[in-house]
Order: sequence, then C-alpha cells, then structure tokens
Amino acid sequence: MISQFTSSVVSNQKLGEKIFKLTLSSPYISKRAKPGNFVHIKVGSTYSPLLRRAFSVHNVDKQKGSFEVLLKVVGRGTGILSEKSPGDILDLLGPIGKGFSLPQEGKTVMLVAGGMGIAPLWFLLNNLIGKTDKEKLLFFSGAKTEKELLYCENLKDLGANLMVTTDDGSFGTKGLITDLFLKEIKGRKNDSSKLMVYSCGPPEMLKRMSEISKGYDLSCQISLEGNMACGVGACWGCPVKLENGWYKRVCVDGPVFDAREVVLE
Amino acid sequence: MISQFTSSVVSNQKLGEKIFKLTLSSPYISKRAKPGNFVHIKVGSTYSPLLRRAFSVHNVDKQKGSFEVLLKVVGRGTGILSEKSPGDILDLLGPIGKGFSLPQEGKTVMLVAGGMGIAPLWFLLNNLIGKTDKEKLLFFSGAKTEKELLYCENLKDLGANLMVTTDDGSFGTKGLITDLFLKEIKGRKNDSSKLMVYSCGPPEMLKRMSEISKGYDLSCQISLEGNMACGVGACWGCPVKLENGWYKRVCVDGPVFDAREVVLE
Amino acid sequence: MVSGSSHLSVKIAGVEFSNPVLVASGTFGYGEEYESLFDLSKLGGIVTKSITLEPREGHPPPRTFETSCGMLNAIGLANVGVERFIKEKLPFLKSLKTRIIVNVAGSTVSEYEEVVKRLNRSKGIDMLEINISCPNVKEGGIAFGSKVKSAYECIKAVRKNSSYPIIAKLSPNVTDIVEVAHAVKKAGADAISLINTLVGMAVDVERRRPLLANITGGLSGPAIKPVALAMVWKVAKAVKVPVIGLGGIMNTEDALEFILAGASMIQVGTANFVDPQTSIKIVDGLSEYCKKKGIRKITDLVGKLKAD
Amino acid sequence: MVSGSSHLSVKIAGVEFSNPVLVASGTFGYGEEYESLFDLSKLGGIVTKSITLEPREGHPPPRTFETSCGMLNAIGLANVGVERFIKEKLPFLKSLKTRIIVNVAGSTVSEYEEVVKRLNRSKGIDMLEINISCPNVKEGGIAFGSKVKSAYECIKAVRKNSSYPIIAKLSPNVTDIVEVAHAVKKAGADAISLINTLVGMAVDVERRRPLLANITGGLSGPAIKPVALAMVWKVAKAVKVPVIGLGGIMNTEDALEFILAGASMIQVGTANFVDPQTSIKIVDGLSEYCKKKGIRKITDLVGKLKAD
Ligand SMILES: Cc1cc2nc3c(=O)[nH]c(=O)nc-3n(C[C@H](O)[C@H](O)[C@H](O)COP(=O)(O)OP(=O)(O)OC[C@H]3O[C@@H](n4cnc5c(N)ncnc54)[C@H](O)[C@@H]3O)c2cc1C
Ligand SMILES: Cc1cc2nc3c(=O)[nH]c(=O)nc-3n(C[C@H](O)[C@H](O)[C@H](O)COP(=O)(O)OP(=O)(O)OC[C@H]3O[C@@H](n4cnc5c(N)ncnc54)[C@H](O)[C@@H]3O)c2cc1C
Ligand SMILES: Cc1cc2nc3c(=O)[nH]c(=O)nc-3n(C[C@H](O)[C@H](O)[C@H](O)COP(=O)(O)O)c2cc1C
Ligand SMILES: Cc1cc2nc3c(=O)[nH]c(=O)nc-3n(C[C@H](O)[C@H](O)[C@H](O)COP(=O)(O)O)c2cc1C
Ligand code: FES
Ligand code: FES
Repeated sequence: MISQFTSSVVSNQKLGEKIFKLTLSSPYISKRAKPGNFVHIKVGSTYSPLLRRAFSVHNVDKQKGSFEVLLKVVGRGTGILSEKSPGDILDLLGPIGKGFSLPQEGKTVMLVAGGMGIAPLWFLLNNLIGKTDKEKLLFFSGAKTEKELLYCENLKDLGANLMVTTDDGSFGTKGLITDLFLKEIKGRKNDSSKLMVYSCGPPEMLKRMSEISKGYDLSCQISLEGNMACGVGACWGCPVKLENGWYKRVCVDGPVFDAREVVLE
Repeated sequence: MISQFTSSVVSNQKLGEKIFKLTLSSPYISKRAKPGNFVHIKVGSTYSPLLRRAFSVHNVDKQKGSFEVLLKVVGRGTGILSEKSPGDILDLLGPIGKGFSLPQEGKTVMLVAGGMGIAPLWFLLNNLIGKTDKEKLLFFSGAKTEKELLYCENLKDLGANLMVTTDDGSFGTKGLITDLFLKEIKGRKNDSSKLMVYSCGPPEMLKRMSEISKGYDLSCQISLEGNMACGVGACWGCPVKLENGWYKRVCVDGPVFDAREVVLE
Repeated sequence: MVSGSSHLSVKIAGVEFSNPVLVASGTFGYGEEYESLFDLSKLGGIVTKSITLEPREGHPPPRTFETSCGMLNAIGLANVGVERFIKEKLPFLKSLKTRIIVNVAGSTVSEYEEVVKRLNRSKGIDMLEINISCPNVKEGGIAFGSKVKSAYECIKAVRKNSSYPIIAKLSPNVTDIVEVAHAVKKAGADAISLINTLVGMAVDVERRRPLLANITGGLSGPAIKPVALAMVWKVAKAVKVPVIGLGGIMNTEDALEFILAGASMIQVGTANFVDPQTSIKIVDGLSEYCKKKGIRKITDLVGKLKAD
Repeated sequence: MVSGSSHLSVKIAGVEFSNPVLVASGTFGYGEEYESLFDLSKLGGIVTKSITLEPREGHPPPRTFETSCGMLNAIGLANVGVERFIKEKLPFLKSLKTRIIVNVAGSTVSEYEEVVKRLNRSKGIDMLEINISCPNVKEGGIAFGSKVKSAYECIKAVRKNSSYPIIAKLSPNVTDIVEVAHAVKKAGADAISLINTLVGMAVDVERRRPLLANITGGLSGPAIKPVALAMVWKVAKAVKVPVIGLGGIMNTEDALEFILAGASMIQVGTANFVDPQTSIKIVDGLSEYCKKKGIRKITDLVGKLKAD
C-alpha cells in the first residue's frame, strides 16, 4: 500500500562520477518494499523543480529500518538530491508499483543491467542470493565505460556469475550488454523455457531486450521508466503501449512488465 | 557606475531573530559604495525566486575589500540568503542609486531609523563619526520590541546621542520613533534650517517623516524601498510619486529622496 | 451526508458542500488511487477524470513534461468510458462521504448528450462538470469551448438533458473569457469553473523533437496561477453565477486569493501530484484562517477583494 | 555596420542582423541603462521601451510583483514620448553598433500613425515593432490587437505610413493566434514577434487588495515559455512570415527551442532583470552550439523541429 511519509537521510555516499547512494531511514519501506518497487521523492520545497522524482528501491536493511536509493545526477532534481546531508528530511511516497515476480524453483536466473539499471536488480539479486543455486545465477552488467560500472567487486564477492561489457572496451567485453546476453541465449536456445530473465537499463537497451524476449519467447521482466507526474496511478501520464494496442501505467501497473507484452519505441 | 560581479560570502552572523549580517568580499563595492547605495543580489540559480533582491550597503571595510549587508528574513529570498555560508558565491549588481548627500558643516544631524531602517543609516553614521561634532549628532532608533533593536551598545560606544523607542515600551520610551523625533523638532522649531535629517524605515514611518518634513520644511533625506525588477533604471517598475504628479524611479533616481519632494501612500 | 453547520460549508446550485475544496478533474483519477493516502471524506468533493462515451486509450507517450513551476500534459482523455465508469468506478466514489462531480467530455455535442443521459440513470452523483476545452477537429484544432457559439450550444444541449446541476468548465485560451462565461450562463450553466490548462509546448533541443508526442499540451501548476486569478476575478465581477476557481493552487494562501477574487469554491489540481495532502491541508488551513480572523463563514470572504 | 559573414547573422525584411538575439521592449529601457554592464554592440539589436505620442507617467505603484517562475508588470507604458525619445534617447542608441528597433504604442490608430510619421524623419532606426497589445477602453479592456479586425486596421495604417520595415508584436491573450497572424501579415507586417505578456493578477491576502495598483498586469518570465513556444510553432507553421520568438527565454537552450519551433530571431525580456548578461551569453552560446554541432548557419535550424 502506498503511503506518504517523511524520511531522514542516514548517509549520502558518492560512488562514482555523478553517482550517489542515499540511505534513507524508513522502517515502513524497509519492511514493505519488494524488488522492483520505487519511491517518489519530493526534491525540495520550492516549485522548481515542481514534481516528485522516482527512484527504484536499491536495497533495504530491515534491521536498521532503512533503505537505499542509487541515483545518477542527470538534471536539477537529481542534482539537489545528490547534495543532501545526513539528517536532512525528505517527503516520500512509497512503496510504489508491482515488483518483480520471483523465479520459480529450478529455473536459471539471468539479471541484465545497463548502467543505472543495476539499481533495482541489485535489490533483486540480494533477495535471490541463498535461494538460487549460484551456478544458475548469471549477472550481466553493461556500462559505457569502466568508470560507470558499479559493484563489480561486490558482485564477484556475492558469487554471482558476472559478465561485463563496456561500450568502449575499457573493461570486460567491448560492446553492448544485450549482445553478450543474446549470445548466451543463443547457446541455450533449447532450454529457453527454463530461463527467467530480469532486466533494467536505458530505453534503447530495454527495447532490445523486449525484441530478444519476443524472438525467443523468453520469460523476461523489465523495469521501465517514464515521465511520472502523480506516481500513484491517477494521472495516466506514464503510459506504456501494450501489444494489444492499449496502454498500461508504468507507475502502478508496472514499473515491471513482461518484455513480451509491451511495445517500446 | 553599476557593475555586475560575483562576490564570496566572508561571514554570516545572526544578530537577532530573523536578522542576519552578511559580510561579502568585494573590493569594488568597498571602494565605490556611498551611504544610501544598495546592491541587487541574485539569490540562487533556480527560477524561483526569480528576481534579484535589493539590500542597502550596511557598511564597508576598504582595507579588507569587503562590505556588509543587514538582512531580515521576510520571505523566500531573504530566507535563502540567511542560510549562506562562508565561501558561497553570489552574483551581484552594484553599487546602485543616489546615496545620501552628506551634511554641510555646522549643521545638526539627526538620523532616524525604524527597524531594519538602521541598515543604510549605520553606514552613514560611520561616515559622519569624526567629521561631525558629537553633540550635533543625534540618533533616533525605534523598533517594535527590545528584541528588534540593533546596535544600541555600539551606538553608545560611538558616542552618538541615542534616543530609543519601542512600540511596546520594552526598551527606551514607549511609542513611535517619529513621535519622539517630532517632539525634538518642535523644541527646535526656530533653527529647523540648521538641521539635516536622514531617515529609513518601514513605509508608514517614512510617510510620517515626509509629512513632518513638509510641515516644518525640514531638509530630510529618506531612503525608500519598492518592488524592484531590474534595479538599474530600465523597467520603470519601482516608481515613487512626486509632488509634481510625475514619477521617479526608486532604484536609480533614489533610493534616497528629499522627503518634501515625494508623495507616499 | 454532509453537515451544513460548519463555517466552511458552501452551497452552490442547490448542492451543499462541507467545505469549498474540490480536487480537479484528471489529477485525482477516480478517487480510489488516493484512497490509501488520506481520508477522502474530508474533501468538499471529488471531480472525476473526464468521462467520454467510449473508453479512450489516450495519446502516445510522452504525455507529461515538467516546465518552470508548471507541467505540460497531453493525456488525451484516457478514460474507461461512461459504462465502465458507472459499473467499476462510481460505486467506490458513492461509498465516500463527499460530493461527487462527474466531469464529462466529448468530441461532438451529441456525445456529451449521450454521456449525460447515461449518467442521469445513476444515483450518487451530485453534479456534472462539463469540460468544453477539448480541441476540436472541425474548428481547426481550437478547443470546443473557445468559441462563444459552440460553448453555448454544448452547454445548452447538456442542460436540456441533465438531471444534475451543471458546471461549465472553461478554457483560458480565449480572447474574452467574460463573453464565454456570459454565453454558458445563458445556456443554463449553474456554475462556472475556470481555468482549464493553457496551451503550451516544450522542445527537446538535443533530439529536435517536441517533448510531448502530441506536440502541444496543457500547462498547469503554479506558473499559471496569475492567469487563473485574473480570469476568476473578471468573470466573478461580470457574471452572476457561482465561480469555482482553479489553476496553480498549492496552499491555503493561494486558495484565499481565489476566494477573495470571487471564487465560491476552489479546486486543487497539479498540487495533488506534488503533495497528495494539499487539498486537506487547505481545508484545515481555511478553517484555521477563519478562526484566527474571526470569520464566521468562509462564504463571507467570496469576492471581498478591495479593488477600486 | 553589421558584418554579414558570421554563422549567426540573419536577415529579415531586408535588414541584416549580426546575430538573432534582441532584447525585448520594456525590459531594456532605452539601452543606456545597461551600458555599464556589457558591450551593447554584441547584441543583434535593441528593441526600445514602447514609445507613445505624448510622454506617459504610467500606472501608480506597485507596478511589479514576482510570481512563481515569473513576474507581473503594469508599468502603464511609462515613457518619454516620441519627441523626447528622438531628441534625448535616440542619439545614444544610434551610436551603438547594433540594430535599433523602435517599439511603438498608442491608444488609437491615429496615435500610432502619428508616432510612426515622426519616427520616419529620424535616421538610425532599422525597424519598428508595433505593440498592439495595449488594453483599449473602446473594446471593453480587451487589448487592441486581440481582435482580428482592429489588429488588421492598426497594422495596415502603420504600414501605409512607415518608411521602415515593421514587426507586428502580438498579444497571446487570444483564442486563435494564427488568425491574428494571418491578419497582420495581410495588413503588411514584414515580421511578427510573439508573445507579449499574458494577462494575470495576484492578491495580497492580508490586505485583501490586488498586489498591483492596476489590479491586473502582464505575466512574463520562464512560467510562460511553454505558451510562447506553442504560439511561435503554430504561427511559423501556418503563416509565411519571419517570426521573432520571445517569452521566458533564459538561456541558450531556451533560445534554440524557439528557433527549432520556427523563430528566425529571439528576444530576451525578463531574463535581463535576472542576469543582465543573459542576451550576450545566448549569443556566445548559439555560436558555440553551431560550432560544436557543425552547423554552418544558425538560420539552417529555423523551424527544424521534427514534428510529424
Ligand atoms: C520507476 C522509475 C524508477 C527510477 N529509478 C531510478 C533510480 O533508481 N536511479 C536513478 O538515478 N534514476 C531513476 N529513475 C530516473 C529518475 O527518476 C530521473 O533521472 C529523474 O527524475 C531526473 O530528474 P532531474 O530533475 O534530475 O532531471 P530533469 O531535469 O527532470 O531532466 C534531465 C534529463 O533527464 C531526463 N529525464 C527526466 N525524467 C526522466 C525519467 N523519469 N526517466 C528518464 N529520464 C528522465 C530528461 O529528459 C532530461 O534529459 C527512475 C525513474 C522511474 C520512472
Ligand atoms: C533599495 C532597497 C534597499 C533595501 N535594503 C534592505 C536591507 O538593507 N535589509 C533588508 O533586510 N531588506 C532590505 N530591503 C528589502 C528587501 O529587498 C526585501 O525584504 C526582500 O526583497 C524580500 O525578499 P523575499 O524573497 O524574502 O520576500 P518575498 O517572498 O518576496 O516577500 C515577502 C514579504 O516581503 C514583502 N516584500 C517583498 N519585496 C519587498 C521589498 N522590496 N520591500 C519591502 N517589502 C517587500 C512582500 O510584500 C511580502 O510581504 C531593501 C529594499 C530596497 C528596494
Ligand atoms: C495530468 C492532467 C490531466 C488533466 N485532465 C483533465 C481532464 O480530463 N478534464 C478536465 O476538465 N481537466 C483536466 N485537467 C485540467 C485540470 O483539471 C485543471 O483545470 C488544470 O490543471 C489547472 O489546475 P492546476 O494548475 O491546479 O492543475 C488535467 C490536468 C492535468 C495536470
Ligand atoms: C517590466 C516589463 C515591461 C514591458 N514593457 C513592454 C512595452 O513597453 N512594450 C512591449 O511591447 N512589451 C513590453 N513588455 C513585454 C516584453 O517585451 C515581452 O514581450 C514579455 O515580457 C515576454 O517576454 P519575457 O518572458 O522574456 O519577458 C514588458 C515586459 C516587462 C516584464
Ligand atoms: S505517473 Fe500518474 S498514472 Fe503513472
Ligand atoms: S527596478 Fe527597474 S526601474 Fe527601478
């Protein structure tokens, strides 16, 4: 159930160029949020920026009653948030949306992250560790350059089978993460029904993931973004087109959708 | 000549409830500003607040190349400025306006400040000390309550003849500073031509000062305020009505006017 | 249902509201979306998303874009259509202890008529708000309600068919709002709400494309408040009809500005997105204001602007 | 005077400008007020405060009020009148190496004609901009240029009398801006500038009074940019006439939005108050943008919005 509450900043850690990890205190979110949910944050008290900004829940700490948000500075709102200090108070709506459906037992799980797409997948991964056989857990992580790659060490420590690409080849395989993923899928053509894929990343990447999923009839859940005004399903400002020609709302009908169900442009 | 420049905050001192003294580094202003001049400060980089905010030059330190601004938090702009820290950078226009004409020799000088009206008069006073006989220098300072009275100790140290009122009688004489001033003027009816009066304060007070000045044909220079858009004389958005029916611009034709010349409402 | 004793209660077109604060069409869905966030019964009333005859899927994305102190939207009247509205959405709304105003839209006068006829058969509706601001193909993309004649005809037809009191919701994209207000009053509108959004646009310089798929959209939020206030003031002064004011209302003070300018009631739109509790904060704020200032009835403030 | 070689140069109505950035009427006085702040010759041109036949003292204060991301003004055309303008203000403007556009206003068509006739006798003026957005008593307070017929007549009369190319500056407070644009084009306007301010208002709740002595005023600044862009786009698409875009332009990106939407030139208004250097920052910004993107002439970008 979506709730509105204030939350104080526990810490703000700079992880890379323009990338920050905010830890926010909220027993409510830490208990209720599921991987794939997001929070809608009021950035400040002036009318500029006016609307809230959406961020995936990046991880939760039920003991401490806190959760994390991974954010990249792309404009004014994220810029202001990146300057928050411990003790600052934020107004939040959350948890919002339908999260990822967890994999059935025995399935091979592939997580495919592009850039900041790692934000919700990290939370998902942390939920899977211990429940899924390590050899059946593959993590694909792509970024533009080495500098934008996050958590490579942590991912290895967690024991996930890590596959990495960078656009410029500065780390891992040179190329797009979707190409590496497709190669892997082609190799497993015959047991594609035993796969469960989860993905998040920039629009072009998710479009490609949707095409691949449709082509191989993969069970693939993608977490979408979109301009969000209300964030609670009221304004119909965040539609995603479905194969049947109608729209669903990214905020409350998603943000996680079956990649075969949606039409991305 | 009005110039545009950036200036860094040297210090920000809280002087009372909602009252702050900002010291800003600016060799330009410290050298050029005259008592009665003001600066037009860009409060932030968002469009809300949009326009600059005007503040009298409160004092200058030519040695250090800095100047002071005394500000009272009344809304968003002053609120943001009151939170500035040493090292913060501000965009300024200044010095702006016609300042006070200094008194001719031998005249008795009266400074009449209401509330924050002390801001420009303090700068003026500092310029007069040493040039004007102490017994010929009277400082009238009025405020709502004792808490809003500024610089009483400093004024005494400077040796000014200090007369104080508060609306509630919590300090000095109970009543309005203009009443105390009027009493003094009545006692000096016969040598009103030997007086030079300078005043700044809230609109109702300056209106009364203007009436008194007209009634006794006093040489009285008042520093006005008004909603300012450009601050450089271009928009004609800050008019003050003259006795002749026309308008002058508060920003560049003032903010200091002869109290007998203007029609205040 | 709604007690009339409070100092905030207000009556327009025979309908009594517990307070003058409504939530605006299109910004509050069908009410249910905000149920978990506060007690909806505290509202003066809820205005539904515009309902059309058939379900509409709406415009392709992007449908919204944030601008300086405002936002653009081109939702394209996405809604479930009148039949599903009555079956699936109205029961929840009826269950609330607040007034329900159904906002009606259409592409032709007969579509408006048909929607209204179907709503007539439903219980639990208190008023209709007629959105005559939809761009019309026949008029060259100019909104239906922007021309005096078509505004008059639309409201006239709705009035004839409606068993409910009707509010005509006017478009601000007109040369003379007073002229349009006079026309809809003459056509039988029981009240007038204004303003709907201003036509606006934003450009993605990098991609050299409009930022809305529909190219233009409606501008709302604090940016447009001065425009809304001026129109409310002009209409309230010139036309003897209750005015409902909206456009950029974010807090109690904004609401009071509209009331002083002549609005009998106000609506909260975009502010619901910024802070879902805006509307009830305003209800509380108005109540406090009345107490502090010794105002017996909020209606005593309507149009009390000293403008001479 | 103005070199035509630069990638930023633009020619409209036979007049060549070194770059497409003008400063807007009423926000830049007579130029001299900004002299100490930057080299005015870097501007594409200066549009003067509106000049009327007689000097005008303007409205009583308060004349301005800040709103969310915008400001209201009701200056009331305070200006020195055409005679004193020619004698006292024009010589300074002439001395600058930039284009001078004199903005003309009046209460009647014959007042416009008379001002234009007197300006004809002066050298050093490059164009006239005709402000037909002044509220007119005869039309019930609706601006002069908001009705197609009066806009046509005013521009027609001015065209007949002017020895300079003329720009018709349109009011955005109309139902159909394209209709007005067609009319003034037909009346002989060599270019169209839009938009002037939106009618707006603000209320002092404490004192229960309007915050402008004139009650209503004109809304400008970033708040209105989306409205301005939509109008520029519509007019540029529909009418074959050079369009000069303005309304809330604060930086290079805003300027590019207008250019892509169809504006051949742009004007900087309220932004001059926020940062007097806005206009020349935009000149530099456009130049940099062209270099970075390999654009040979800024005019290649005009109307290049992909909107299909
Ligand atoms: C469900 C959801 C989950 C998200 N999770 C995360 C997350 O975990 N971490 C994170 O860093 N970001 C996330 N985002 C994106 C984040 O909301 C945007 O980056 C943010 O709103 C931009 O705000 P801004 O004011 O900084 O940028 P603006 O000044 O508003 O815009 C700057 C640029 O970003 C683009 N932009 C604006 N809004 C969005 C948007 N919603 N999505 C993509 N681009 C946008 C604009 O087109 C522009 O180019 C998520 C978005 C959604 C909808
Ligand atoms: C020449 C000049 C010199 C000034 N010197 C000083 C000074 O030395 N110290 C100081 O504290 N203030 C000074 N002021 C006033 C100061 O500019 C305003 O207090 C400030 O602009 C308010 O900005 P805000 O955003 O905080 O308030 P806003 O949010 O803009 O307004 C809050 C309240 O203040 C009122 N207000 C807004 N602008 C003004 C204004 N220009 N004058 C008076 N009331 C206003 C509003 O009506 C409102 O009630 C001076 C003003 C002028 C014109
Ligand atoms: C996302 C969105 C959707 C809207 N949909 C409708 C609608 O369906 N029908 C209608 O009459 N008005 C609609 N409006 C207009 C609002 O009801 C309101 O008139 C306008 O937004 C101005 O008020 P505001 O500034 O408080 O939002 C919509 C506004 C927004 C922001
Ligand atoms: C204080 C002020 C005075 C103005 N005076 C005039 C004027 O005399 N004549 C005119 O045609 N436009 C006048 N305008 C309108 C501007 O030229 C411009 O059309 C409008 O402000 C929109 O642009 P902006 O948002 O960039 O300011 C004035 C605007 C302001 C803010
Ligand atoms: S953001 Fe409003 S419905 Fe999704
Ligand atoms: S503030 Fe613009 S002329 Fe004074």
